[in-house]
Amino acid sequence: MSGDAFEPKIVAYVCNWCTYLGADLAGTNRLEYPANVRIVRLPCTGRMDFNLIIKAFEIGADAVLVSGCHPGDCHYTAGNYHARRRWILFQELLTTLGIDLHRIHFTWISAAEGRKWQEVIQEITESTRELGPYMGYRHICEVQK
Amino acid sequence: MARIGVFTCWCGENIARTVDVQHVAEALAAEPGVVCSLAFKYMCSEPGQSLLSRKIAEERLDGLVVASCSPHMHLRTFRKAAETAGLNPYLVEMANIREQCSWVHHDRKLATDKAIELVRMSVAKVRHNQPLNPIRVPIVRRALVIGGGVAGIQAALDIADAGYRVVLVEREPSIGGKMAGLSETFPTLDCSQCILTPRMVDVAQHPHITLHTYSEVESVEGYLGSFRVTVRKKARYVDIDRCTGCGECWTSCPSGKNASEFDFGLGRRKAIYVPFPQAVPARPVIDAKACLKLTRNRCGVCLKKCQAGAINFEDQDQMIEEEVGAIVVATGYELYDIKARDAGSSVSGYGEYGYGRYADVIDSLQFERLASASGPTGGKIERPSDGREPKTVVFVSCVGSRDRAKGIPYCSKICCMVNAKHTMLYRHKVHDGEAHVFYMDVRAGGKNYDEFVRRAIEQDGARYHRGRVSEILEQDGKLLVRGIDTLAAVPLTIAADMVVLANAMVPARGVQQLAQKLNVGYDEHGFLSESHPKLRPVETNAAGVFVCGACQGPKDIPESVAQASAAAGKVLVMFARDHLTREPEIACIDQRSCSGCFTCLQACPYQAISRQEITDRAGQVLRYAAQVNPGLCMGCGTCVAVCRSKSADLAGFSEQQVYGMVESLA
Amino acid sequence: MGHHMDLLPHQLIRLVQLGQGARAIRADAIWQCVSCQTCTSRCPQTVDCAAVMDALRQMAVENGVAAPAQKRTWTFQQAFLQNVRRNGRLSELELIGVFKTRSFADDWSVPGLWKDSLLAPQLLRRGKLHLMSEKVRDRGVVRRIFQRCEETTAGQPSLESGGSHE
Amino acid sequence: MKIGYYPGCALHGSSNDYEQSVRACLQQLGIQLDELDEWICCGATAAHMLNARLATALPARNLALARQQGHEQLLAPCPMCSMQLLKANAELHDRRVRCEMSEIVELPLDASVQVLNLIEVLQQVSCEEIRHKIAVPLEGWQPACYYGCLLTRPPSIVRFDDPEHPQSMETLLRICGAEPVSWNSATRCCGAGMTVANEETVLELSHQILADAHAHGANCIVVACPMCHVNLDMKQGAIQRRDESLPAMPVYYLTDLVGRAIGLDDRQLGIDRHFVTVG
Amino acid sequence: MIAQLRTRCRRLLSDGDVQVVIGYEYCEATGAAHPTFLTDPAQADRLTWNGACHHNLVTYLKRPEIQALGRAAVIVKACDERSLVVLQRESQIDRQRVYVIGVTCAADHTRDKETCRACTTPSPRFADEVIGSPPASSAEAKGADGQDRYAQLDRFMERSTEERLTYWQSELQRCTKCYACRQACPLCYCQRCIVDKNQPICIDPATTTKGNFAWHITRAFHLAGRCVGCDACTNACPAGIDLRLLNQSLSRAAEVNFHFRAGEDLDSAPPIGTYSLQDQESFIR
Repeated sequence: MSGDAFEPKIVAYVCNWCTYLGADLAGTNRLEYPANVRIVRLPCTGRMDFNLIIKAFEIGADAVLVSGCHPGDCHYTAGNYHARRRWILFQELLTTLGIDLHRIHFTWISAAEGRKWQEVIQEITESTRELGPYMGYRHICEVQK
Repeated sequence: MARIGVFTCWCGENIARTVDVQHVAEALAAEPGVVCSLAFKYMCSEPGQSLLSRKIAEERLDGLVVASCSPHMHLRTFRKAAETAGLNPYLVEMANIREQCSWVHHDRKLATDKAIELVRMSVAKVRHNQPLNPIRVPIVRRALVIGGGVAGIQAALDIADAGYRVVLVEREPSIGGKMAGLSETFPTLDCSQCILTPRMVDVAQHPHITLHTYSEVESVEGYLGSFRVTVRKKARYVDIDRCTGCGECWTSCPSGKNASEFDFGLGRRKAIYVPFPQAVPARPVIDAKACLKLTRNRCGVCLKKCQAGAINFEDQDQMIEEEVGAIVVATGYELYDIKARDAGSSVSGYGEYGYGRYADVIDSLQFERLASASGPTGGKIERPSDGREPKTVVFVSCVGSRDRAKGIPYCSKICCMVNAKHTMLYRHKVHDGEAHVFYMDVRAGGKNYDEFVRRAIEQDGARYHRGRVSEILEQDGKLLVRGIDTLAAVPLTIAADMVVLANAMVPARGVQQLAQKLNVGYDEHGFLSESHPKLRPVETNAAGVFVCGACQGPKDIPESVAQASAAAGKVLVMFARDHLTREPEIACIDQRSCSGCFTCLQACPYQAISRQEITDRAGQVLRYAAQVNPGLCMGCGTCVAVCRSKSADLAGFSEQQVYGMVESLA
Repeated sequence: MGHHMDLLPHQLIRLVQLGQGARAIRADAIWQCVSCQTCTSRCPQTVDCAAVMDALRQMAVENGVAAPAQKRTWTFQQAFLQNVRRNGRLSELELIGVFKTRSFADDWSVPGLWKDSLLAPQLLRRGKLHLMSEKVRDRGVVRRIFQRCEETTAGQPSLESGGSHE
Repeated sequence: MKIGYYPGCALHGSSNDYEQSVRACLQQLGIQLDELDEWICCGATAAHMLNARLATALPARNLALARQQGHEQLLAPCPMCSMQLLKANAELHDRRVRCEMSEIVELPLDASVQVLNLIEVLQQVSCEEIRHKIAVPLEGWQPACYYGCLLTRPPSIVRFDDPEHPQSMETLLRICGAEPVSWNSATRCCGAGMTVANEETVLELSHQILADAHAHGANCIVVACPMCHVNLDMKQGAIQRRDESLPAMPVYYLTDLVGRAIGLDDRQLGIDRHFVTVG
Repeated sequence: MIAQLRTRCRRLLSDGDVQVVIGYEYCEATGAAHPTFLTDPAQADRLTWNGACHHNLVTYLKRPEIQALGRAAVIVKACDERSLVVLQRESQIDRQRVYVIGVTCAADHTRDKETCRACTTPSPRFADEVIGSPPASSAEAKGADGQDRYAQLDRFMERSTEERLTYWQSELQRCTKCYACRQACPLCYCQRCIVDKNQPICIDPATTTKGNFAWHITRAFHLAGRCVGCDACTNACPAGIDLRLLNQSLSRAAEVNFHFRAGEDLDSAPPIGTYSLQDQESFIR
């Protein structure tokens, strides 16, 4: 990767018990992937507040990933189900606002899916590279009146 | 101003190869609040840890970030190290620059830059860490066992024999469960009651066991170490303390036409009855639906006959409170009900087998009663329809089991052995009788199990046909069993006198509701979920609640007993500690700003949130606010996400900490 | 029907699973099957056996290996479809006629030819026999539907994947 | 009540006595039949035996017509037809199939039309209504209710009654005062479409059914299917020729008995056109 | 009808059943109807009721100064009543402490409001008493088809993603963070609003586009599955920002995905804080 080419900033909110361990597994198996992702470890996707997605864009993220346990695997039995519900609604709001949903990714990645973690990060990084910097939200953050 | 120490680990070459650790250390030294930033070869090693504690003392650190491997790997290690050095362990954070950086990137520059950002995030987080103390939970050294079948009995006796008090709750009027009704048991053919009833008596006489029969668990509150359980003692109309069990009442009771639950409808019982002679307690109960006194206010013979004055028609359900520290669930199984129709569909299982329409088509538990010496026929094999001795009996395996179409994909595990046993029992009693078995596969894994099946075939001449029964028809007093022998590839029609269906094993009715009260998960079939199939087979995800026996999955007697002892063992491990500790990283609610919408209460997966009155000095209720029960909260943070006023927060992952991390990426 | 079949339904399914559909489609059994759907509704593995039978029959005819002994059955079904193709609705008299002559051409059995013909007058007497057959007005569309369905065999199972497990 | 009506070839052919019976009976119960214009054959056994897509396309065409002609409900008294229609309907839920098929049948398609068999239509008339319409209670009638194959099978498609132990006809006839017998062959196959092609099969299967009905003390058989009627009624002579011991067993359409109960006579119902007649 | 309303309220006050009546009053100056708060039976004649009575009076129940007066009687239209149901469901009002007088909307209440035209419930269902009877025609007059409730939203959603973003940028730039939307909303009742929380600062309090986006996203999402579509926020906004669109997109999502409509009844569980195993997750990889 050359320095001047655009490199997206990706913020990943992941749950401690499935996806975080999945990412660890990717490491243990030395599965290489782009260095663009910054992981924020949360106990559970149930803790994942929608404001955090906005916050990520405010600090200039070009894409956001939210990832947790597969349905039925939640360490806290139901956190991911609660999260899933909120995402369904939140996406709707963002669509209406004209926020580009290609910038937001939701996945279930288990502690055993190191490979999936690698693939997901590779794909998100690639697609975001193609989309380019998220000028849409950067404008919002810059434009003063 | 914070005094944070940052320790970047080489992890030998593991990190240092791709991340310029020295550079990371220097970069972080410039961070506000960071008073010392070092790189070291092995932070987890003894010298690494002593470096840590030395710096804590020298630099009077109030926050620590170790940039090395995954927190799942060593967070505990470093928190311990901090604790020994006199720093609150929860002021330690890690930055994962190995699994999530050096091991997955090759470009040294990129990896180093990322590492720096990751460590910055952790620094930003640790700025807001609060010292926390593990929550100490006292233990009530008293166990509740739910279900008085063989598993429940075993668990109760094991715990009680260890010297702890046990409360045993059984739904039926007597303990004993399904096993008490069995005739003989495979693979040894020893009499079921002969081996079970002594243990039932042990339970009754054990000084440490409180027995609540004809009772059900109404509600469960509290948490690991101290549960508050409400037990509903159903109205029995007989004072079992006064009653002497003389039998005057049931011998004189005029209403004798009632189907006996214990004999699965094959036998009759009085309106006041003891389910079976060896029942524990050996005290009668009045069937309110059948009793003439209770239904039509006539009769009352038993009342007159009873010398002990134990009969009480005014009896009411009573609620009993029990304090326990651990709970063992052993609610067992029942047979898949062919006649039951699942909501919406008009289809009931196996209409083609005529169960419920043809009197002589029975299920395997009914056959057990026919074969049992204490059964309705005194152990003679007779057809329910006309009492004649059946000369040809067909046993059908996998009725429900392994039948995806009927929604039961699993194997019930015991039926193959049960069928083999039944053919033996039948042939031993009816020497000139024919026993046929239709099976899909014979699954006889277990000590002396396959030998047992071979014996049924080779010595006792059971005729095994590999294939399913397609339908059962009634024609002039015979049951035409139409099926196929797939090995011979010939359709068969057997004119039988009786058919025995080996129905699938399903969890006892009501177990789901119980599971919800206990916060224990269950699968789509209603079997309770253990927390790890291999390594935590009797634990559940609800701390302090254990499972054993067929409520967790199809099992035979030996397995149930073994699992029961395992569960008892786990309870004793708990009771051996002088107190329990729980992670302090849990939610709390700022009641000053809580607006009391109680969305959190609804969302909490652990019912850890309750309403609390907010009163003024005069004790006047001003409003209601949410409150977290630290004993129940597991720290998932769902409440934080749904709280609109952001009054809920989660220690260890507080809003301040998380926002701090994200903002550090700006 | 089982006891008449040269290969029993479960054997047919097994052959298909083993990739030996070629043997299955030569069986008499697939033509003896009366499509009563009992197998489908009782299969514990939710295999749609009846549908498999249909698939086998189609392949048998396409590959021209339909059991000779059962020719009567499939010639009848073919005649049936051609009849519908022509009229849009079934003209029984026409069908019987065509079918008789064809099967006669196959087996030269005179009794076969006259069989049932005694029924004709009785049917007539009961007003159950229509000499004038009923036709739909727009027969063009019917023909086109047939053509379209015949030209493409997409979505039709191949010998290997004959089984249809839901 | 007005309802779409798909007669199918049989009811306009040799089984027109069935149509007569259905029309008469339903009329008496206040149900108007509105025949589908330009309906075509459902393809029956032949289609699903020989050409899967045809087996969907032919019924689909009819469903499309029904939709076009504004029928929400469509009665198909012939179980073969109703099953074929229902099967097509089920497949039309798949968007891909829907698009493909609407091209083939040259009409827009959806899965909105509700296909009903004869019994379902009778069930729409409340028991109360039937009860008070009853003129001649069917005392002494002990019918063996014969469902055959396609009324209840395959259950996943037809979703009607219990495929192994259906009782809906029994319920209706009890209302009419009859005492249906319980027997073994209610859902056995009579040989269905094999009537001409493979008579052997038909004679054998139908014989078992007739014999079983006698064995269980039935004095008539009730069907709701033209093919079953042909095989049990028209073919009964041939069956008896092989087995003299087999006494005559009248075979009625469901609507024959219900019709009688609500005061229609044999002529109106076309019962006089059956082959087997007693008394 | 108005006469009946006045006598009833006079009665309630004089009998001491309630200490304050929240109703509508005709205002000479503006020629419009305004909220009014009566504590004295003599004032009852000031009450009015007509098609111009837009305000959702339920909003005032949350005000401490009103609560201080004692038991209140409030006049509600069928649409306002929905917010009452939500408040009760969220244990914000003690139903015993409020006397609810339902008023029916006449067909001649020809109001320009889209919500009125799409309204399907002409008369309140949970009120302690209902004054006036709905004209038989009203249901049809108001076009019983709930779908066209979203006609305006549909039109808006026809724009491209970029167009929508630019639209909101220009709209929200005008926001002055006066929080009238919050004050007017019957369901914004937090003791301490999230924007007033400063540790951490979830929402930039500055009136920059950034801060305004953060605020309006939060405001709208905090009403997810709760907003009853009374449009009080939109009507209150001095900058004339059409907040309705945001609320509607969420209401519709709740209806489509969870068959839930806020304020419909007291029993059905709201979408947030609950879940179903069947919830769709096509968007989750």
